[in-house]
Amino acid sequence: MTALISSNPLTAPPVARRQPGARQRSTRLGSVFAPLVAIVVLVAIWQIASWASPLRADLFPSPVMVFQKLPALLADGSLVSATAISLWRALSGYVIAVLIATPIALILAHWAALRRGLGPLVSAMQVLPSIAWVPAAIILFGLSDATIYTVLLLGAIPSIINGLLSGVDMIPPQYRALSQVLGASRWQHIIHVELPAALPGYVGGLRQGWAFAWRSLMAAELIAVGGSLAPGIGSLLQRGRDLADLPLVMLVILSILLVGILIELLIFAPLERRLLQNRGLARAGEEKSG
Amino acid sequence: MTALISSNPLTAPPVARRQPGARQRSTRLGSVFAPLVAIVVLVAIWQIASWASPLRADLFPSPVMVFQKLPALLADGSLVSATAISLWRALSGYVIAVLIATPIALILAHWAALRRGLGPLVSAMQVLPSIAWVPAAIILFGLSDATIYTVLLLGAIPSIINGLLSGVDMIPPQYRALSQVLGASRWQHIIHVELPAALPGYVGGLRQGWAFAWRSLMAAELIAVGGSLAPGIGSLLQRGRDLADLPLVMLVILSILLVGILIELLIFAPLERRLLQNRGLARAGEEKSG
Amino acid sequence: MSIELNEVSLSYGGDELVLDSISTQIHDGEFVAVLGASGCGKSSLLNVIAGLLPPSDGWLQVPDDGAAFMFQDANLLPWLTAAANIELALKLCDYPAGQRAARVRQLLELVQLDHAGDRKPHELSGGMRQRVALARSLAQDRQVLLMDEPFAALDAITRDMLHEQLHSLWAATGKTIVFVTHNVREAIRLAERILVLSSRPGRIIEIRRISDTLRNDPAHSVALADELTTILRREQMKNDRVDQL
Amino acid sequence: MSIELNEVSLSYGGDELVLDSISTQIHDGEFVAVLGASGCGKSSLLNVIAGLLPPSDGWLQVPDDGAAFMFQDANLLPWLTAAANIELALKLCDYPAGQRAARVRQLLELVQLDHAGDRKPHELSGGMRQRVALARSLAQDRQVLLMDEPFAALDAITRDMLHEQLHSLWAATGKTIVFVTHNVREAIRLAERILVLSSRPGRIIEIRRISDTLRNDPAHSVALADELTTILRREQMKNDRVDQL
Amino acid sequence: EPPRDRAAHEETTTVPAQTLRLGYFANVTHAPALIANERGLLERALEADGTDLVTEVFNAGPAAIEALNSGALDATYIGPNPSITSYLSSEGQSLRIVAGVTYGGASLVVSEDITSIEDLVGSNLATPQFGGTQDVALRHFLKDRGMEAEVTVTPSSNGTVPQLFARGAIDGAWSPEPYASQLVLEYGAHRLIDEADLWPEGKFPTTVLAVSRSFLQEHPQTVQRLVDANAQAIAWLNTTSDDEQVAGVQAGMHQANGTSLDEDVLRAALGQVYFDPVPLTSTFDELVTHAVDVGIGSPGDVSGLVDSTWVKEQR
Ligand SMILES: Nc1ncnc2c1ncn2[C@@H]1O[C@H](COP(=O)(O)OP(=O)(O)OP(=O)(O)O)[C@@H](O)[C@H]1O
Ligand SMILES: Nc1ncnc2c1ncn2[C@@H]1O[C@H](COP(=O)(O)OP(=O)(O)OP(=O)(O)O)[C@@H](O)[C@H]1O
Ligand SMILES: [Mg+2]
Ligand SMILES: [Mg+2]
Repeated sequence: MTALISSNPLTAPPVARRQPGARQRSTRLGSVFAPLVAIVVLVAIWQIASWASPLRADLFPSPVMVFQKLPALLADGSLVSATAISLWRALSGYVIAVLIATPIALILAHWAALRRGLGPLVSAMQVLPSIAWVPAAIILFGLSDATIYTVLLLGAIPSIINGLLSGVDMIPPQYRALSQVLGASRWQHIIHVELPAALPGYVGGLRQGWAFAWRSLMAAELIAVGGSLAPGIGSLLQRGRDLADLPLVMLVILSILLVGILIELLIFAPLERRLLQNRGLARAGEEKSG
Repeated sequence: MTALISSNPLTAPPVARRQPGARQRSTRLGSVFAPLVAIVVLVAIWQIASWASPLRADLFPSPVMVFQKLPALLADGSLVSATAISLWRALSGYVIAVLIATPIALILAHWAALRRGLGPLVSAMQVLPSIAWVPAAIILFGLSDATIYTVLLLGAIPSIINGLLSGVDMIPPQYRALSQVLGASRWQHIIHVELPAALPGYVGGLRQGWAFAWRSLMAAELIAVGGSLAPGIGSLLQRGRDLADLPLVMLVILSILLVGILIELLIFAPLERRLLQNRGLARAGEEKSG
Repeated sequence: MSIELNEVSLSYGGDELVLDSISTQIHDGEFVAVLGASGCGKSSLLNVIAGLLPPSDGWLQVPDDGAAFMFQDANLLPWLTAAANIELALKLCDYPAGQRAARVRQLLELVQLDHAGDRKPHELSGGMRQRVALARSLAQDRQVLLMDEPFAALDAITRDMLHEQLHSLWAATGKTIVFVTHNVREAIRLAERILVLSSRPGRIIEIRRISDTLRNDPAHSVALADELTTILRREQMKNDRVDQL
Repeated sequence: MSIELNEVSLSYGGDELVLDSISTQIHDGEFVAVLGASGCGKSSLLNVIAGLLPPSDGWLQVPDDGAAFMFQDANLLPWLTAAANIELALKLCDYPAGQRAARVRQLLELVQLDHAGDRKPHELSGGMRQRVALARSLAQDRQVLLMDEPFAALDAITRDMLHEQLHSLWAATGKTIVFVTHNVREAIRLAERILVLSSRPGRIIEIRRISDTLRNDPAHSVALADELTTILRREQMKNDRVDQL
Repeated sequence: EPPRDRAAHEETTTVPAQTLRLGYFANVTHAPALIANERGLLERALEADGTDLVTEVFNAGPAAIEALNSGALDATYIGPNPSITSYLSSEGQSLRIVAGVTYGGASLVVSEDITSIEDLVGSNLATPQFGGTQDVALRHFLKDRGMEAEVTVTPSSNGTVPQLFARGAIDGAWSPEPYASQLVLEYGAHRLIDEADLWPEGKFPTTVLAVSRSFLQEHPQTVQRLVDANAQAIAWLNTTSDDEQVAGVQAGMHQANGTSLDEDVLRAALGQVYFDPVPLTSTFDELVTHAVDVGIGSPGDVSGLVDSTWVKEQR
């Protein structure tokens, strides 16, 4: 038995030469639409569940109830300003965290004794809940943004360090041999070989670091709700709980999800895609171009 | 100019054949002693800082003050039992999270449309603070361990999914070609090729997932501090904060760090080391055996 | 069970054609060698036949149980020992579990690696890795066997020995074998038919059928080798001229 | 500036010796080939000389500016184009920045890859990768050049051309070149001296000096090739016997 | 006239509950709950009907309300404001207040350089929680005096306030007991305003006993037992000596979650609060008005929130 290539499950059907441009554009559109479709489906499920559920409306608000609350929150600007404040804090803090964590990770990667000594400590610090830092941060910095940034940094840095370290660990040893043979100084080795080689693993660490940064920020924003510190979205979430206002809680959750999706779609996914394509890899489930 | 190999910076000095056994043993001892040394150094710095600092002793307790509190806490068993309870919850919840997240990640990795739709959502969920789930979890499960586990799982699962996904993304495409050529079914490809190939990246994700699990647990344990929900170490931390009892806060932090270090030294570090050695890699800063 | 290529073309994304209208038919049990300069598209052609790359144009027909394939770069799984790499191929072919260990040992012996079965790929030399890959491709019990420069990293003696093994395996099983090589004499020694590819784009510029009489006559086969080399050299010089324009 | 090995032994962790008491001296400007069966320890020896592996026993003396090295498996950085891979070597040698681009082009031309400079390694064929690695090793301006099977993946014509290039480069610069090959005729064609290694453990079992007259006399060089092949075959059969015991 | 849930259901046969799940905080303002548990008053009262007691200890109001809503709790000691917000947002479905517990015990404590209300201009004052009882009280207090623009209100958790105060990041706090007394005794603050002075009779609710509405309808007998035990505990607290009171509360807190408070702070805190089982119906309207005044929460009718029939009957 033989099979024409089109009927052979191993291969794609014979097709005319494709226009790579058109294909890529449709993929990019898809990467924005697909999550939208997912969200619409989820909201529909939520609406149906809230109809079907025997729970009181104030305990399980329907999407309609939640979105009815939206205009008021948008009108007084509190949701938008809280999101903006938190986003700014998270992004700026995150950049600082990356700038601090990267050299520390490189030092740990190159100084065996230090890594043996501090490596487990770094992993353990990752496990420490952010609120554990709050008392110390307050004593040092009072009610200032510095306190919030301290909590955020301490939450994000260990995770980024670990991400880069595990990226470095996975570098094939022959790249180190290559550096040595090419006569690279340690510094040149780091810049030209180690960092780019560790990049795919590092980006994974960066994504997790971002999650840690954001979640630590939420914890830090509970220190003070309003007052001298501008209220972020974490404060708004706490306020929703305090006022037993589940629609508000839901709106905050949705805002956070929205921010998360946007950051993923605008920053991490394209970064990762470019990086992988650059080395002839492809994100699982996405076809290689060409 | 020539150089004897011993004086050549590129190479190690000529030495008699080494006994690999002895070397490895000393490395393993070192991996326990080095963090201990690091801790001793840090405690010493802390003691000196508390002497030098102008802050009141109750705001910046010295290590001595903190450890004076230890006997009382150990005597009434609350620290040990809280740690044990949290550790049990975290470990069991984490195992469940891994068991749930792994198949989801594999489905996402193999179903392109689903990944495009839900992938960004998973990343966004990673960013959602754990307390956001608390109201919903309580309403669904009341005051039971189920509530705590729900918060923990929702905290840990997205991170493990992302870890495995980025591990899968980094699999060289020729392994996929190999599976195809060997006639592996999709399932065989996953078991025999994809999972082992993704393992190094996955272990990184597992470590971060553990951190998320533990931190989410701490948030969940703030719901209730006694009664039918056994008080975990998160509750103890909250008690310390509520009473502005900094020595207690410090002791809790140290206990969490200790647990983190032990989990790292007993589980993740050996796992990672074995894994890397298995493929001819070595943790940066650690020499290859042989 | 024959393989048929009809006007198969291939390009990797860009404008440049790598394979240009390749048409040929390889009948059941035939032993075919593909010759060509480095980078002319030999591996690409093999990948198309194996179904690993879809052609950009044209169509092809292959046996629908696929083909055993030996990659140019060994492509061993780094977390498995040499033996386990071979065993995996057996497992995925549903080779009876009880007989696998024995078969693995047999295959390792065939490629003279019986002492290195429990080493990981990173503990093997380049030639040893290639031999493990060879053993793995033989482990797959398929009618078609595609091999991409199976002996490139091997010394003459080992290579001679493996040539014999491959030849007797072919004679015994009647497999259809397509193998890529850059070694003209190797092609003449093993193949029944030689396809010569041009470079940029890869086209079939020469097809030679080699009879057993020719193969066993040293003078004739040296002459043929010289002739093929001349063809290849002319082809390459044409390309160089194109570059200089 | 000579290389000296004194009773150098090597084992990878286990008990088995891979190199056993290798002693030799390679003087400045010499062109040496290392011959041996697959897996006999040729790459290991080169790694020891390059300082990438410390010997388990014995000592060696090498020029203290290290050596240029061409790896058996190309070892290109996958995120850099072919040209950028070569340029990196220039950069790390402190080659003047302004002249780098020109030098890269020159080197790419030397290995006949002037059309493929902007491709990533995964877009190159096996032989093209090896040629990029060759160009990169030539980019490093070192007195000593160590090459691990530099031409194994190349077709005869490309190989011929590169043989000539390498020879004239050696003649022009007076570099000390040590290269590993499994091709006896290649060794005779290029080297001034051939070291033959035995297998398991790797010992120097034969040293041959090749004069220009011998090299240019076809009959003599074929005879030498046959002789060396016989030595290698005898060696390998000895090993097989050991295995069968 | 509040709706008579109980009257409506008395004709249908109701039985005592199998178990009563009760929430409370390990805190001075929950002293009657602590005493009722520690002295076994509640357990004994419920035993008569064969009802088991399960207690849950909480940190903060929201979780307790969420638990009550989910049915994981039947009743809880809680602050008046969380009860009000829950009552309003569920349109009266969620809970009823069946008894008073603690009154008073919130004050504005400030650093020593603030000696008069005028000195508050330009200061930064903390409250335990946005929209909480003390937060509303402070904002209302400022609004009444037209000072809301001159004072920064910083809601921050009770445990954080001492650290902020010690560092000078805040100038004072409108805190409940024992935190107010702790600031006075351990951090050198002084009491500028006792909230009691702002209320008629000096009484404003700090803790109340809330029962979920469904439980109230299904198990009125058990609710009665609970209210009675609460009254007993309050009676004990109001008649016993100071030392015994302190010791009892201390033991109750320790039993609840291992907390123990400094003796002096505890003594001072207990001196600031009153215990009374009668719920002050009138104050709830005012609490809502205050909140709406300062722009927190939505106006609503809380007339049905307090069901004072339980306590009256006991008398
Ligand atoms: N990292 C390693 N760990 C253990 N054994 C190794 C390692 N690298 C090489 N070996 C072993 O050392 C021996 C010599 O290997 P080497 O790579 O030097 O051979 P070679 O002469 O270069 O062979 P080839 O011509 O096939 O490249 C082989 O038996 C191989 O299995
Ligand atoms: N993934 C790819 N993307 C773009 N171009 C590619 C890719 N793979 C191969 N090529 C190009 O296709 C051409 C043919 O490559 P192929 O690997 O088929 O050559 P080959 O004949 O096997 O050469 P060799 O003998 O050196 O292995 C080369 O010019 C190469 O640069
Ligand atoms: Mg090829
Ligand atoms: Mg080698």
